[in-house]
This record gives sequence, structure tokens and C-alpha cells, in this order.
Amino acid sequence: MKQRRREILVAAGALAGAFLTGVLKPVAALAAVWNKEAFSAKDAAGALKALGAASPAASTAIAIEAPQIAENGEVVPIEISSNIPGTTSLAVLIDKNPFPLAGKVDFMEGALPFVKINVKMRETSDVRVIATAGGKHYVAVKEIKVTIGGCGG
Amino acid sequence: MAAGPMKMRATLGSGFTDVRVLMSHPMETGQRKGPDGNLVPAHFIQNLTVKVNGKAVIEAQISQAVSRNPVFSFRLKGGAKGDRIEVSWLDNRGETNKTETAIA
Amino acid sequence: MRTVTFGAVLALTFAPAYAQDAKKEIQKYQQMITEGSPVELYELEGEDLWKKRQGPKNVSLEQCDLGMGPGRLKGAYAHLPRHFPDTDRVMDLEARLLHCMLTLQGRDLKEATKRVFGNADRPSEMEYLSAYIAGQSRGVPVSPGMEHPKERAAFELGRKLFFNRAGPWDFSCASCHGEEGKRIRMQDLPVLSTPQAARPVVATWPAYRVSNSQFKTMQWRINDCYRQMRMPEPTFVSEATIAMNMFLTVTGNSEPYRGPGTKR
Amino acid sequence: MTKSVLLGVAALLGACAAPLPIGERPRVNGDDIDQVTAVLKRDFHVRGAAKMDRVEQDVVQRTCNLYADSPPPEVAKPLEAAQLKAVRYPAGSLLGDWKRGQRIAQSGRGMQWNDKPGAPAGGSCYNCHELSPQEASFGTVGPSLKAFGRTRGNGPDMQKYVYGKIYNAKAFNLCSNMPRLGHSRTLTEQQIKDLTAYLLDPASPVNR
Repeated sequence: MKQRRREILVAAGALAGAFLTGVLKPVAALAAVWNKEAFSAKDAAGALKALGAASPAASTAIAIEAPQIAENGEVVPIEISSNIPGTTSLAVLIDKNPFPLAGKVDFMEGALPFVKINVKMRETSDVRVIATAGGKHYVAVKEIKVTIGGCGG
Repeated sequence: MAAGPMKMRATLGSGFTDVRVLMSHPMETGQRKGPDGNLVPAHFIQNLTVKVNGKAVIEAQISQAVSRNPVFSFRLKGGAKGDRIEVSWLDNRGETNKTETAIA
Repeated sequence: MRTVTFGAVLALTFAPAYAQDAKKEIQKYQQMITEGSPVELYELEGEDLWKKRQGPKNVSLEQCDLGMGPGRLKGAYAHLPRHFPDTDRVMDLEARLLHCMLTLQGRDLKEATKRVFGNADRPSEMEYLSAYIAGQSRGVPVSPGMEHPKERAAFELGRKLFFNRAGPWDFSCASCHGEEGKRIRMQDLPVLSTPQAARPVVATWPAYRVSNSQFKTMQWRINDCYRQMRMPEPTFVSEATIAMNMFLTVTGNSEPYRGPGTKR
Repeated sequence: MTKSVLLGVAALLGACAAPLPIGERPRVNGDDIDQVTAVLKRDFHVRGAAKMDRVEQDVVQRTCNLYADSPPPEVAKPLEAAQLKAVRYPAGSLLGDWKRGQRIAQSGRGMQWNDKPGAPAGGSCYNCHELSPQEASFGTVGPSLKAFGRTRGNGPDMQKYVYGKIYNAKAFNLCSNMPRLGHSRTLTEQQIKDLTAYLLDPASPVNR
């Protein structure tokens, strides 16, 4: 059960290094794209545009499971899933974060459109989840309130 | 904790397999000031890849908005005892790590 | 105390729906962060440190006796603090680990206690070890030593310390943790002198705190309360700190240990 | 006594020892307080601004410890009066700037060993009190002070009461949980005036 690797492999250039050390197979390396434009967008509209999902249709088939109140913005657990048939990707945007796009997950054959991860939220904000299915984009929104937890000192 | 150890747990459900991966990583935003008053440089995982029996099933791109020491849960369709799951990450400095487990 | 409890029940009954919902949502938050906790990573590191040869004698801690016999970890944490005949002292986990570092590994006190509380970038050896060892008690009911005269004396001292008001702000532990249904900011305050409030606390410490991504031990928890009470600093594993720990653990005894926990 | 008798007594004591009094507040006497203070002196150490004199109890603390925070009126009243007598009221208006007061009310810093020595402290007010309706994260250890000035008035008497209460809460209720923020030199005269304004000024969010 315990699986771990201590050695962190630092490469001169990320992808070249990955090839050299053979940690990531070429297939994975090719797929290791990071949408810099979308991740650098400073508002949700910009991020959506860069994702090619400028005007998604509202959908009730996207589930966002998250607490309405997070006691600490450093860790806000969110669980997202889609019941839209043929969902191939889910993206999470936190409107009020300095860079709203928190992640985009692509699902291939063998994976269900379901992800759970902890995100940072700078303040109370709408959280937007974009699902992509059959080349179309859908959206669901949930507000999460961020409060100060303890003594603050 | 510095970037390093990972741990994965796969649980066979009915018709799907729940997988949870724990990763040690600072996930620095690049906007936080360190004790010396200078900004701590951004250092965060950008890519996560999940493979089952060698075949990629999930490719995720993530940002510095993911919390420190990320815990990433996902679901595989079906799944059988002995299926080999591999999760690897690549961060913005080109550091990478991976972990493997077999569905028990 | 009885009237206070009654008052709290009334307050809960008539609390506006909003407050009820907020409470429910915060409970949900608590549950979700526990599910998505990286705490096992600390246990893994702690296991490595437990087995790592260190100190002038270049031996591991694997022969350390935490009360169940040398090297026996299963359930050991759940039976602490307790009296140890070899030192004739009541010791908690960190006190005993320190003892083993000094005796088994031959390390000196100054070196071994140089950095007992770590940070997010570099947790301390004590923190990693506590995570690993506490994790070996999951499912074991919390049952500290309650028979030996020194164990009983530690409980009594801890109880007096808990209610002792001092310092520039006139605080005792009970100033915050003394009345049902109160909170600091949004944080609910358990009345730690009562079993029902102490049980979930002692069943989940040590714990990972998501607010600062740090793994924290009970010695740290007590230390940090005294900081906020505006008092001088408790000396690591001093008798007073172990007595406080003993008071809390005895008060909250009997529930199966389910930590290391995850806190907001 | 012979050794065997001693052992027998010890065994008896061990076997019959009463269960630990879990869940109850102990009644303490002067010796107990001295014992606890001695333990603190031995087991705690100086750090930053937190010096060891802090473990010594003044008459208010000692009295509250002795009476489990409920001293009889004949004990409490004279002590409250003495505390009130020691409150130093500044000359002139007691109303400062509510905007500065709001920042002081929000801040939980000050007097801790990790606080920068000399840096202005906060009042930690929101830790225990509800004040402005705009701040949802408030504690409930103390009573709600929402709309305090609007409902209680803000004339000279009220100003004097509020200033005095913040300066030394024990002058009004000997074993109050509230720190003596002026008496302990946590807050300055100006800071207490700013807090007084935060509670009483009609323009303050507390009263809007």
C-alpha cells in the first residue's frame, strides 16, 4: 500500500528532463500542457475565453459539493461531478481569486467526471464549475463564504 | 513539508474505484511574503496525470490556488483487483514525482 | 455549572435558523477537510524517523518503550500520559520520546529540544514522530493512567492550572473554555473540563491544521493557549504541561482514538 | 508503625482511592494558589515581552480564584471600588475616532510573546463581542454590543462608563472575563477613546 519515491527529479528543462530520467513517458510529456493564458487571466470572463468556453449554458446536471461556509480560506474542499453524458472535462473558477482558474481536469475513457480537491480562496466568492461535453460547455455556480476562524492573533 | 512524499489509496466500490492521492508540496502562490519580508517565489504543481495499467485516464492542469499538500480524489470506471494505478505530477520548476498502487 | 448548561440548551433551542444552518455548514466544512487531509503523509515521515539511526549511539527509536514494552506502538499513545517506573515520572508522548532520544540515542537535551515545534516548510521531528505513533492507536479507547498516585497528582495539578487566573489579561483556560455554547470569532469553544467536550478533542490530537498547513502536537496546543493567555512560555514537557495534558486526557477518556485529526 | 502496616495502608488507599472528580471545578485555597504559582514559576520561562512576573496574582485574580469567580458582595464590592478609583480618565472629550477604534476592535494582537514589543496592541473586541453588523465573524463570550450607542445613548455619563469599562472591566464586575485593557497597559488612553467612539459615535457602523 505504501508507495513513495523520495528522489525528486529536478530537470534542467521540465519536459526534456522528464524524458531523460524516463519518469514521464513521451505520451504523458506531450500531454503535459498548461494553459498559461487561461491560468494568467485576472477575471473569470478572461479565463473562460482562454479556455474556449466563453458563454457556457447553465446546467443543473453539474454537482458542486462544498461547504457554504469555509472557516479558513487556505483550504476549501470542493467535490465536483457531472451527470452530463459524455463529459470530457471539468474546470473550476473562483471569481474573486487573483487568478480565477484553479484547475481543469480532462477525463479519458476509464475515468468518471468526478474530482475532489482543496483550493485556496482569498475571500467569499462564487465558485464556477465548467463542464465540457460533446464540444459544448455548461456551467454551475455556488457561493462559498470565507470567514475568519479563531483569535486572529 | 517540502515537495516530496506521496501516498495513494484505492478503494473498490460498486461499479467504480475511489482513488485518493496525497502529495507533499508547498504550492506557493508567489504572492506570499516570507519571514524576511521578500516574496516567496511561486512553486506549485501544474500537471497531474493518472494512468491505469499504463494508459492515461486523467490529465489535470492546476494552479497555485490548490491548497498546500494537495489531496486529489478521483473515480475510475469499474476497476478490478490488481489494476495498476499510477499518479505523477510535474511542477513549475520541472520537479516531478510519482506513486503507484494496485487496487486491492 | 448546571444552570449554565440549562441556559445553553435553551439558547440552542431558540437560536435562529440562520445560526443553526451556519453551525451545520461549519460541521460540514470540518468533515470535508478531514476527508481531504494530508495527515497520512506526516505519519509516513514519522515512521521513517522512528526507524532512522541517530545520535551518538547511532541507533533508532525502535526500542523506545512508550509504556507497552520496547518497540510496541499499537495502542501506546492511547494509554498516555502515564507514570513510567524507570523515570518515576508521569510522561506524555513527547516527554517519553525525548527521554528515548536522550537515553537510547545518547543525544543531548539542548540538541534534542532545539526545535520541538516546526513550521509548514519544515515540521519538527517531534511532530512527525507524534503523527506516526498516534496513528498506531486508531480505534483504541483513550485510557491514560489514572491509578498511580503521581498520575492522580498530575490530574489534580492540571485541573487547578486549568482554572487558575493570572497574567496581564487575567485569563485562565476556563476564561475561554469554561462556558457552554460560546465561541471566539467563529470558532466554537469546547468546555474542556467536561467529558463530552474533552472526548472529541483528546480523540483527535495531535492534528493537522489547515489554516497554516502545519501538524501540531498537544504540547504545542497547550503552549499556544498560554501564548494567547498572555502568559510566559511553558517549558517543553515540563511537569505543568504534562499535568495539563493529563487533566484533558483523563477528562476526555474512553472514546476510541481516531486521530491524528484535521482542524480548521 | 511497622513497614507492613504502612504497606497495608498504602494498598488500602490505592484500592479505595476515590474516582477522579472529572468535570468539576476544584475549590482552591490559598495554599493551592501558592502551589500553582510555584509550579508556573518553575515550569514556565520568559519569552519576549512575557516576563515571569505575569504568573504572580494580584488581589483581584487571587480573590476570583479563591471564590471560583463568584465572590460574595461584601468581598467583591470594596475591591471593585478600589479598581474604579484607579481608573484614570483623560481630561476633555472621551470620544476619539471610531474608524481607528474599528481597527483596534478587530485586532487580536498585543501582550503575547510573539508580538513585536512596542507595536500598538489591539483590543481583541471581536473575539468575544458582536459589534458592527458588517462583521459576521464575532465571538460570543461577552454580550452583543450591536447598536450599543443607539440604544444606550452617548451622553457624558455613558462615555465615562464605556471608557471606564474598557479601562478596567473589573471595576464593575470583579471576576468579569474581560481583560483590564487600560489597567494592564495593553491599550493607550487614545486607543480607549477610539474604542469608546466606535461604540458610541452615531456614525460608527456599530450604531448604523
